[in-house]
Amino acid sequence: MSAGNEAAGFGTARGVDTTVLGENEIILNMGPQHPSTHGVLRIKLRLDGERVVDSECIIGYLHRGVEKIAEHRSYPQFAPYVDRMDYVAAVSNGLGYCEAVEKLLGAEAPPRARVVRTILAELQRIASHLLWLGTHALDIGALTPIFYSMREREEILKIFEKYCGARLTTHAFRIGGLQYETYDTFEYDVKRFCEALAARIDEYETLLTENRIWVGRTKGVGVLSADDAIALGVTGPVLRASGVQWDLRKAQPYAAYEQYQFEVPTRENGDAYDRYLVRIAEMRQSRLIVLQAVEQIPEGPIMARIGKVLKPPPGEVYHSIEGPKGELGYYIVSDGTIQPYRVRVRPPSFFNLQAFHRMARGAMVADVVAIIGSIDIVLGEVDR
Amino acid sequence: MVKRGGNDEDPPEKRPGDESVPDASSGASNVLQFPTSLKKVEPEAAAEAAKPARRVPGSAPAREAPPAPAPFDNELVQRLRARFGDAIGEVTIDRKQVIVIVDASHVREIALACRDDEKFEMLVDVTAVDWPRRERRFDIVWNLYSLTKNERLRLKAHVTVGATVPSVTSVWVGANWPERECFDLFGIVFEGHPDLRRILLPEEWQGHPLRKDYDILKQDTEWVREHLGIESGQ
Amino acid sequence: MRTLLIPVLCAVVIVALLPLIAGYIVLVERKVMAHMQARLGPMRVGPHGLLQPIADALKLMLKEDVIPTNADRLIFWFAPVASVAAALVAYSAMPIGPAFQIADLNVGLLFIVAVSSLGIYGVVLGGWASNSHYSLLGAMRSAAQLVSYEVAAGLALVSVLLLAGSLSMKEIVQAQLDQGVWFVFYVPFGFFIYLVASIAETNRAPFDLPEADSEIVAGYMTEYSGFRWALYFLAEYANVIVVAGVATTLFFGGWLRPLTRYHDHFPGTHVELLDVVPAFAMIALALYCFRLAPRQPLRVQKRVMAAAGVKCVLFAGILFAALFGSDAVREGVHGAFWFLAKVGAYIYCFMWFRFTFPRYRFDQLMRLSWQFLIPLGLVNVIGVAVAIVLRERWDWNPFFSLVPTTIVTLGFAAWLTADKLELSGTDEDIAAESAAVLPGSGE
Amino acid sequence: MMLAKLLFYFFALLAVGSAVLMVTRRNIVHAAVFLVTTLLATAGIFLQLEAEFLFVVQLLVYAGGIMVLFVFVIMLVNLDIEMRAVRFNKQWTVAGALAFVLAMQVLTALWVGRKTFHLPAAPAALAERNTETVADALFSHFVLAFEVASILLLVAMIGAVVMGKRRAE
Repeated sequence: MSAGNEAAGFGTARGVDTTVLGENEIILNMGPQHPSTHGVLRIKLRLDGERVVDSECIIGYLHRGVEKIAEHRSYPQFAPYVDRMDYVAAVSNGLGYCEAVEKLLGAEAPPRARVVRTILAELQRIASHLLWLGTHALDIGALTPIFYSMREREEILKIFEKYCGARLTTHAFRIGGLQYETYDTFEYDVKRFCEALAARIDEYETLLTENRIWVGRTKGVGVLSADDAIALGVTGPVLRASGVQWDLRKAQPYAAYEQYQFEVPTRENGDAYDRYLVRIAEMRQSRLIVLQAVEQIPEGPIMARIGKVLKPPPGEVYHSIEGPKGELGYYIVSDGTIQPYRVRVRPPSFFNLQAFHRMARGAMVADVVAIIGSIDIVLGEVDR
Repeated sequence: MVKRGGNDEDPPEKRPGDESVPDASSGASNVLQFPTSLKKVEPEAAAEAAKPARRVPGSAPAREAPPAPAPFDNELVQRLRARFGDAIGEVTIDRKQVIVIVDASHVREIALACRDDEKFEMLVDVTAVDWPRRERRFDIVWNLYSLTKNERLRLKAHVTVGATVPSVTSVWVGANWPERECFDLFGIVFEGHPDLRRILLPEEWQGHPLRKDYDILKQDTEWVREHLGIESGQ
Repeated sequence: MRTLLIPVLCAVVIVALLPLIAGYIVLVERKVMAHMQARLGPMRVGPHGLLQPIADALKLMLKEDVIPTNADRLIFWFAPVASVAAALVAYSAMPIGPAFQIADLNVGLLFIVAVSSLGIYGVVLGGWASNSHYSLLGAMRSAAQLVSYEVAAGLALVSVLLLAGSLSMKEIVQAQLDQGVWFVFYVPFGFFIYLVASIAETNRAPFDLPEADSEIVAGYMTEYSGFRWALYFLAEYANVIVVAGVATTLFFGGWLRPLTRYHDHFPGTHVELLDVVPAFAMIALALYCFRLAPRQPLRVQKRVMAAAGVKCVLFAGILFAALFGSDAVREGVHGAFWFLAKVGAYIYCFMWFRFTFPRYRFDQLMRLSWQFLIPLGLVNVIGVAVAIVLRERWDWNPFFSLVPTTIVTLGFAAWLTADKLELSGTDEDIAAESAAVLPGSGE
Repeated sequence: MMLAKLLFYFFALLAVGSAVLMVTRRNIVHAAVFLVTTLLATAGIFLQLEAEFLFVVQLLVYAGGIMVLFVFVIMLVNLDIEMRAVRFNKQWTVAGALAFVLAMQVLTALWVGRKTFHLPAAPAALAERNTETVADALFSHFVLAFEVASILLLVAMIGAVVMGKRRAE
């Protein structure tokens, strides 16, 4: 049924044909209420026995019209809304939005703010990856890692809570700088956490990395080649696991990333196992960044002088950051008023999820959950 | 490493006076080399990335108010103009971002040229902006990114209501969902799209919410009544 | 009629106690899981959650019994009952100590295997009757899994049968007493195969595919709720106890205590030294309870904890008093103790595996059985047969006659895992398989 | 002895009743369930005859093995279509006539041979270790037949594998 698309080089998702079923074929609806579709994703699977013949992701169950809301809020008013898109990485969302608006204004956050932003964004990346690790392992049937990873994530959320009072939807930054000055023991807390984290990551790896069943369940599953990944607009760890060494923190540095040394881990095979390894390695790198950053937080103001009322001059800007899940971009059009004329969010999960159809071909039902887990989607971001 | 003031740079532009500072992508000692070709880091690619920066004429310092969109020209633009002639409209630079206005009907060919000849391998996003007072009321925006050159490029086309835009799904398969989203929320029809259906809203929904004439409180009351069994979702 | 009285009593005891025992195994499992996962587990109902199973049971009984529309009502109703019935009937041939056995069939082992394999009907029919695709997938997985692993388990059992020369559970234990060694030391690979196969047969992680919650929601149990669901749960845990009992009887000497050949007595009495160990263990447990009791926050919790301690003292008393009773009493009580202790240890291993390993995929599960366990089992059986010939024809020492068998089986296992057992298909495999299932993709 | 008789009639009635239900049910899953019940009831009669090995084999092979695979296959069949399918209802008369003739034959045979119709007394020693007895018989006296049967099964198995393989390729 996908022969036409094959000619064009790819099987693009085209909706599952439910009318003509071969013998032994069944249609299975996974979701929107399913334990491991990570929210309200619905996947229509056409199965031959347990093997996936065709698949279609049906999204939109969490659509709240965030982009429409943005057109009716002033620039600072909209900032809390972005936290609710990728709600497991709210800090990164806020960072992207604030920087995009700053770029639109032609303003720039002071050095202290940029370093603190980097620290919080990297902690958020670790938290997001920890949550991913736990749920992914749970999907594959390992019951224990989630409790270990939640234990560590809790430490990060405590730091967020001490910093801004909120744990999940933090709204940690302000356009032009930071919402709050850091608290007294901020550096100490962050350092202590980072020092403990290395051993903890080793612990997860002991449980999973060389576990025969884990390797068997993830290796060769959901393979995405580098060319496919680029053509599909896939970014983030999924792209890097396919062998493309591309990370916006290096390619087009923002915040204070260019000050720090870190590596961009990549893998070759582009399967679920490589995505796992890439994310684990990324956590280690993020830890290094945080340790470097927290060592020297420059003194100085935390807010740039941007005025009380934000009225960016007319024009448009596209600014993107490397979110935990991939390229998180904001395309903001200003008409010179206090409200954005248009805010377009380029959510990484949306594009990464698009690659699901490609990864799932020929997989088994059990692989489907492994693949969804390995993409690391958040439906709040996909549906906006 | 020397600290830079700008919180980001969008090549091909570069702030004047920044020449002494090594570009993050051109291989400062502590930084991994960027950009990369696929799969392998190639030093040549990194060297190449620095090139477009030198072509750029100077612009205002960063801390002042951003410049108004200014006309822009470089080799890339010239090549595109030479090849597509009138299909390439105005080319401007706004806040260090190159925006190329293109003729909607030639988008597929231009996109193909951008992908294959200019090495913009990745389609980052497809979206639209509604300007209801304009005659050609929609701006369709394609954000491109070149992994080889570490550059961004924005194609923009103005279209009228009801006009169809060629789909670029044959150029980048990744355009599938964002084009569906544009269709869903703006009602823009992409010709040649393999499966142009609503994606975020229910299939039977009437109206396109991101159009400016669609009020924020408005909804498809018929649909709500029928499917949710309530009078109004408000 | 007299002959029937004791078996009927035993049966009533089993049927009455089993739900309670299963409930407490669930509690222990949750506690073990919690402590392996750096948390506390049930703590609210009773001290350390000791009353949790009762609360759970009450809740399940009061819950609404939902039957899906278009479900096959008759079979939907019948399936969980069949599951539980099969699990319970299997106990009738299980010797819990030398005195407590409903019927000593001379084909006892086969009977247990046969009856517990009937439990599959509950799963398959329940999954089918639910009229849900998840349930159907779960049922299909379950049927295929059980049929495959029964073969492997059967081969493991044959290796013991060759050594014991009988199918009667009692005589198998007697054989271990006569030969003076638990069969697990004679046929370690037989035990290994049975361990893996028994986990798979009881649908426990890492082989819990029929109820894999992250893939097919809850498999065959998806549409069940309330008491019917509880019946499935009961059947699962009853089956766990059955396989643990079979493993204990066949490989760990059933009710025999460790060091069966060590018979030193206390001077002047006929009480054996080692027989007092269980009583002292119980007293230690009681002391632990008493130590914890004052630290409980609530009065009722203190009391329950103290009661648990008193109960342990009581058990210790029974174990101790039994030493001075007649031989039958002594062996009955202590045999039951050792049997239950071994069963408990076996079940603990089940739990441990469950919290450590991720879940297999279906094709990997099948490959593990057909390409690894079954060939290994065949080699093992042949090896044991050779060993018996060596022993009987050439008077080899029974233990040394089995050494070559073990080595050969070990080598075979190494060879299988090195070359054959490719759990993750290679890229070509996947390409070939997707080409097979995707119409048009090969064009 | 009363109990034994009661049990026998229970099993016998169960077997016959389930067998009748099995043929009359339209829903083939129900039919399969009744077939299993029949097999189990027959197994119960075997147990009463102290043929413990036979009883267990009946459970293990027929009820636990073959019928599970049956049910497995039946589950995958689209039942709605099957249940709506037209049966061969017009054959009632032919079937009835044949059944009547058969019944008359059996009754005649019973009537004619009623004088010689005595069951031999059960051999007393058989109950002891009947598994071994069966094994001895199979592996010594009937070893050729046994091996022929196993080769037949092996061939069938290989055939099934070959046919299954072909589909995958």
